[in-house]
Amino acid sequence: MIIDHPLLGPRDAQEFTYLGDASLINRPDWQCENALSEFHDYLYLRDNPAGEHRELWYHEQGDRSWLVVTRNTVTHEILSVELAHDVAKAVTAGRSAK
Amino acid sequence: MHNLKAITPLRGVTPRLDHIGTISITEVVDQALASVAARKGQSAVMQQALADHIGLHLPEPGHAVIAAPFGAIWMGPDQWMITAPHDSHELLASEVKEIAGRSASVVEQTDGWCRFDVAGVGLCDLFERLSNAPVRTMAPGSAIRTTMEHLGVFLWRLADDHMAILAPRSAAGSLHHGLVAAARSIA
Amino acid sequence: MTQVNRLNGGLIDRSTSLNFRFDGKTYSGFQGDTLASALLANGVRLMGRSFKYHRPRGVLTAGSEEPNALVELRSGGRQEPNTRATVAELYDGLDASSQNRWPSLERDFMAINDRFSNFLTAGFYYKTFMWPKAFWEKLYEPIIRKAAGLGSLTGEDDPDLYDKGFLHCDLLIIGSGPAGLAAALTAGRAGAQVILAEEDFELGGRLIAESCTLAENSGADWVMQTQAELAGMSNVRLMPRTTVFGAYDHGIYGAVERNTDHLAEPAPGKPRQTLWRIYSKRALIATGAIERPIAFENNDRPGIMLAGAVRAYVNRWATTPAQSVVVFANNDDTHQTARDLMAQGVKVPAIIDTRPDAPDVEGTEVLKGAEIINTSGRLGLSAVRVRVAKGYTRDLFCEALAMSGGWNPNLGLTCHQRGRPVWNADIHAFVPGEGLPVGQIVAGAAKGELTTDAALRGGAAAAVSALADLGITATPADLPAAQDAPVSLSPFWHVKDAKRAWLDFQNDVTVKDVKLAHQENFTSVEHLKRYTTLGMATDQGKTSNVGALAVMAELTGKSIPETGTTIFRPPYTPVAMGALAGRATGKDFHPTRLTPSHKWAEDQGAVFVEVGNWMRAQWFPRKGETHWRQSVDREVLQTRNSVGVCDVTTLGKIDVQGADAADFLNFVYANGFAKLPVGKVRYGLMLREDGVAYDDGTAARFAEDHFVVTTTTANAVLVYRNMEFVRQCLCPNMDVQLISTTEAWAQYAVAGPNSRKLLQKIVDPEFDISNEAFPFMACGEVTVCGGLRARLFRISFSGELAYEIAVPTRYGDAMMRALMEAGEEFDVVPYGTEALGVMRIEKGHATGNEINGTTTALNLGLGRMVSDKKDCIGNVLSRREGMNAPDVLALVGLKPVDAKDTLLAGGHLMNKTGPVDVANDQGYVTSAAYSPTLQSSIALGFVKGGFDRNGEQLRLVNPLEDKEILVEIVSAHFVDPEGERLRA
Amino acid sequence: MRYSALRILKEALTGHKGWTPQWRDVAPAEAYDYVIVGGGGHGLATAYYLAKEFGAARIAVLEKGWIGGGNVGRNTTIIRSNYLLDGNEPFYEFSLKLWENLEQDFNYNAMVSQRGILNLVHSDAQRDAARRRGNAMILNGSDAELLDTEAVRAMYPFLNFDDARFPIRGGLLHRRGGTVRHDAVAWGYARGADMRGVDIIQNCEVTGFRIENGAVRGVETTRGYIGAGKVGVSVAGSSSRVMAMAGMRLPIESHVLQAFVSEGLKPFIPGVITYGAGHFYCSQSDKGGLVFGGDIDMYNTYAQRGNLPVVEDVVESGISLIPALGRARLLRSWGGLMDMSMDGSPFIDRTHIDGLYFNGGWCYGGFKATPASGYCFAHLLKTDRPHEVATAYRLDRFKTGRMIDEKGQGAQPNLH
Repeated sequence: MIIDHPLLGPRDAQEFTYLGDASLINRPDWQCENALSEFHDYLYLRDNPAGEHRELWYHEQGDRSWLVVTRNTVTHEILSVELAHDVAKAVTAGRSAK
Repeated sequence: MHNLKAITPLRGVTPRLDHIGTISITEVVDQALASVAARKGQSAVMQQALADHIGLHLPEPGHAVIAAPFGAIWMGPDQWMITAPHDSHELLASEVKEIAGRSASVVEQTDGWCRFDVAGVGLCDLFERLSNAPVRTMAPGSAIRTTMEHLGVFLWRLADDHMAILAPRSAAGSLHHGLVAAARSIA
Repeated sequence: MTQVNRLNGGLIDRSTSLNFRFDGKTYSGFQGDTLASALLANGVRLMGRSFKYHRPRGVLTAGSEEPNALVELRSGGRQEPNTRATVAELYDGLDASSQNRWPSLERDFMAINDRFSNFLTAGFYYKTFMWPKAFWEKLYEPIIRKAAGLGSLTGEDDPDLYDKGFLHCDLLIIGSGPAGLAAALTAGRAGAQVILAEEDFELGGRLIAESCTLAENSGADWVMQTQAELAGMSNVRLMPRTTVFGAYDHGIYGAVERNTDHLAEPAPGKPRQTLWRIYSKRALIATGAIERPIAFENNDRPGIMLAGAVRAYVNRWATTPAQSVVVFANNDDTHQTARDLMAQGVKVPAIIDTRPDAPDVEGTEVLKGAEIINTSGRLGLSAVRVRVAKGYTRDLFCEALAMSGGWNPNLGLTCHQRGRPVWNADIHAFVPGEGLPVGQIVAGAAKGELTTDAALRGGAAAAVSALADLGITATPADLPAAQDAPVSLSPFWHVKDAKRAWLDFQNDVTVKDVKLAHQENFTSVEHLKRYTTLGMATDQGKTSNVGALAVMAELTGKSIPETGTTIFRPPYTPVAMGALAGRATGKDFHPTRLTPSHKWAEDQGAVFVEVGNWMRAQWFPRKGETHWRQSVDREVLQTRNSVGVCDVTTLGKIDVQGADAADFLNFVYANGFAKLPVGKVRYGLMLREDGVAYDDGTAARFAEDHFVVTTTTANAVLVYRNMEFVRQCLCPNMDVQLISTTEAWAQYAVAGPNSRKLLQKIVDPEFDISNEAFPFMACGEVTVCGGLRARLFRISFSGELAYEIAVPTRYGDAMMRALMEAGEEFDVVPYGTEALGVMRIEKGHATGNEINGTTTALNLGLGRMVSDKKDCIGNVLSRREGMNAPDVLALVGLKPVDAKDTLLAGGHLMNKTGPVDVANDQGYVTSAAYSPTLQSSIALGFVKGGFDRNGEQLRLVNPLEDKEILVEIVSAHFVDPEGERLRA
Repeated sequence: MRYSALRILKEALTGHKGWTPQWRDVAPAEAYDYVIVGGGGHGLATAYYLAKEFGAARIAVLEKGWIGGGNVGRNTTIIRSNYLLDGNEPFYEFSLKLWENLEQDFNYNAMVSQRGILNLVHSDAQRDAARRRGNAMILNGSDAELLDTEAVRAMYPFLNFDDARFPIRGGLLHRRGGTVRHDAVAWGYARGADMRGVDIIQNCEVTGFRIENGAVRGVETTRGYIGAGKVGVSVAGSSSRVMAMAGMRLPIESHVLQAFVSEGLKPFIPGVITYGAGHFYCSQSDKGGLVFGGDIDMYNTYAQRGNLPVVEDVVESGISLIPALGRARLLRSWGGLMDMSMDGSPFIDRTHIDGLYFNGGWCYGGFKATPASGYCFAHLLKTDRPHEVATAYRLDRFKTGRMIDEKGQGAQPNLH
């Protein structure tokens, strides 16, 4: 596979390490009421869709960026690639806005 | 002055040089390295400081620049590797820190890496047997961090027939072995 | 022996005669021959035996789809089983043997199977060999295994080298027949980056196999002229002898180039083959078509060949399979075979055409509406029996038969990403359908454009449209006029009522087997394949799948497309495994990482051990020591008594800087780091988010905003990756910067009561490292040996007064030598990983054996380190009930009740009484060593509820090695439990 | 029809006219007591044991394509009982014992061949781990032997002993492990179930569950609604998709595992070898092909195909271990969808919906588990209690912190 890195352009997926669902960015609040249950769902449950999947890839043999890649798990077509750092900043911004 | 004698990444007293066919492979030891990573929100300040003090304009992603005696390779978002000759700039990290001040995190990287300079007309034939970098379209001044021989490396195109490779120093022997084997294959 | 079947003309180089051997007999051929063409030229028809019935077989095809003519090529470590004689290039001295026969190809004992074929029907083995139960493994299976298989490996190491490489292009063209060449010309002239890959050693495809003309020239002449133009373009890379075997995601194709298979052996340093990973923006499949046989009684005898193959042998290789050749077909195209043969003076007794309205051919008789109902000839064809239209039979004597049931587009590469072919009723064949790999297009015969003219123009047009996608303007190359007669074919798959008519030649699948599969409800194509083994042979059913599908369609009363399609998986043709491995084998399997003191350690005669990719000194034998334990015991005792030095560079080092560096580490580690003073080091434990212990190490604070973290050797990469995840994904607003410095610093542990004295000789005097100025867990930047920058940490893994000193790696060798020299007065010893391990067990430090991915801080006795006053990775889920039950495993020390006994890691612990079983299992031993300090075997282990069981005796059982001893639970801190030494 | 040598003889002499379908093609009935979703090895085995061992009737197996087309038809055919943890090893030992009597039990030669499995070790730490595992196996009634380098050499002289990056320092031998003709397992169970009245319905895809008042009533399918007393889902790589129709999210990700076969070769590798320093394991089929595999492709996928880097990685490992393989050719590769669970261990459990049961999370170990999985799932479906060897395979084990993590990799499915 080839991942179109937002900064570097197309790079062989072999340079990357795969982690899993991008929802791993949305780590629950450790002090929330159902922390145990929230963390259980966060860490263990997956949508695991057949189709579009937002997922985390780490450019380990490259620039060490974590990326959020939206990829179709049936065709492997890659629909978008973002820097996970940007995605995470948006998530935290959303959180503090609440 | 201390009395400790350095050895090369290939564990020699002097750097190694190989000629195989049209290809020459040179172990380069006269190189000091320091990484600079901008502190949060300080990238512009840091870049300005380096430009002002040593005339080094940090390159875009995927590129490297030279402002002799310094050079810089893009490493990652807001992170670069600065190079300079070791003999004259052994304390490069301190020099850079001095310039960047609180705008950057600076880390000595000199001996984290080995460097081999490969030159010769068969350069592209050689590198297309070693890495997925598009070596035939890779212009001088590009620098790609990728894998080669199962190692994470920087490929820095210095000229059409000249490539520098930076790789983890501990694996210099394996890298050199791979370069030599590929050179023999195309010789 | 003379080349009795050699004709005039052809594309062979008659000035270069080559000698070769087959089954011990010497023959000669010419440069440009394949093994198959040369054997045919020499009058050899029998080349192999089939898989199941061991039927005599000759060559069926002239290409990589060959099912029959498989040989063992070369010998010794280079012996290459199952080599298709049709693609093996002849070289002087080539030595090949037939295979899957005993004792000889002519007389094969296993041909007895053919006599019993009526019992050995599809799937017969699923229905028998079950009684008595033990007989399957002891009797039946060994016999079956011995009879099965094809060629053999010698078991000797393959001596050849293989390369791997990477190519990039705008347009990858696969196949150099008319479509491929026209596309290459078009794209090449437009300036695109083009790769033209051809599996053959000559470009041209059918153009060099047919007697066709392109405008005024022969096809071969046009190929030569085109090849010359392409070779002159710097943007075009011609790659003959290159098989593109797989279409992978996002335009990546796998290809193998056979660099030196056409030579007796590669020159030194040169690869046998190269695996290319081709990154293409667009890929054109121009792989042509594969002819299909007709199934009829005994249609598998040597001499029975595909008609297109016969034409290739005649026109390209100037070889006829025999002096008398009958033709059998259901289409016009094949009649050319007779013309080509007759033009060379070969007798063609008749053309048998299944169509009542077949055209006539000058010079021979066309038996219209006829079919072959049987053949004869034990080791080679001698006659065919024909049922003519009127119903009576006629025998025709001939030594070869050229047959054709039509052509199937060669669409393997279009299926590699689950693309499903669709049926084209005009040409009665499957053509590429939907779901092609992204960026892939098809042209020429592979697309069903079966005339030369259509292929040429289709190839050019495909190149134009592919390049247009990339923004490159191209105009179709000017192309010569060529044959453009429409396909005239009437589907004909098998002659009815045949008793044994082969569909899959190699695996011996006949029409009858398909009928049986249908009868037993294996009607789905996939069931059919699996039950009968159809298409599972080395040719992957290239000549057989569609025919079998047609037979099944007849049986089910459905159309062929309703019955199913056949798809193909990579690789397109079998790929030498050596090529897939490249140079990463043997000692080069993984890179080797050497520590800064490696050279010095080698000088000392150290014994090294693999630790991940690192080589580390395991121990340093001294003269007179005959057993490793002597060396290790000495290293331990001398370190504990005086001072020892160990290279610990392999531990991961991560530089953490930034205004939020302390908060960051506070989050990454289970224990607190926010308040660690500058100039101090703290032990840290990292958890995974699931609350299980992950890694441990130290973090040294060099400034308010600067830490240096160490990790275990094994987890250096993982911890760095995880810290980047936390930095970028979980804490994106923190000001933190990370970089690995593992290799930048040579780091040595200097341990033992004399370590300070030794280091005082090394560290420059302006730095006070006395206990008061530089106490336990201090760190700082110093200079050594007269001014070299260094880092000093007062940390201890051994439990002794100890330091770690780090200098830039290039000085690591000199530093080690300096330490040894300075330590001479203390009788300093270097110690290796074994002594390191012994001392850490004596001290009760957990390592990878204990932090094994299933144990928690609580299990490790570090439960109190997990702060509940702050957020950190893993603390929430570490509170789950199952991980906090009263009887959770606890890390304990163990020693034998009888001091002479030896503890082994991996033994299980049982209560002192009661049965030895799972219910009674109390835990296991993780690490064990002989402690020279305690003069006893000692161990660490996990015991259920072990924190409260000090002093209890357990049985350490090891049924695997039939051992059982009595052990006592003790504190894991065998040496200096109060930690007085390390603070001294 | 009972299969035997005599039967073959008789049929051969009478033109093979008497062979009947090995299972019937039937149209779905209106309702069943038990509907098993998934006509793979596990689903067919479940139906077989439900009918044969638990006296259940009115059973249907629904298969969206053709039976045996999932992982039972695309694996590397290995059976073994060499697990470390108490949650697993009794189950796999039970499975191995079922394998040992399977062919006589269902009257089909699945070529169960206990050729022995050798797991190589390359370091002291690996030997310690092998010892712990071997002891756990023996304590659970399985078999294990710890071999030194010389004993390994005697068994497999062609392994790389002299030029290895990671030298072989011994191995853990499990003699009762071996291989089975994988397709025959599906067919044998199908035939056995069919003979006991089970309806096997191919080309019948489940498109939804009918759930009323917290209890399942039946399934919607491409061939219409089918009522059901109890529904057991056994769909491996499709687990998340199917259970999502019941509103469930699972601790499972779907990944692809590639497997490979070489061209046919005369007998070369007698048993099963697993490399301890790279991703490679290998055996040789009765037909002569070397059957081998390595690691998964690492990314979530529902495509039954993999990519080239993994092929290279597996073959690099293979040739590093067996240098003679360089001249053998890779004939075919394929990919199977793996229901990779969060701790690498499976689930055989009830769900929060009455009458809906789930069997999945087999990672790449599902084939060897087939008989026990079917047996234990049948037990659960019939009795509503887990079988004694499958009590740990609960869906809520991550809530309670009772993971069964053989590899110690934590909640990252692609590392198991």
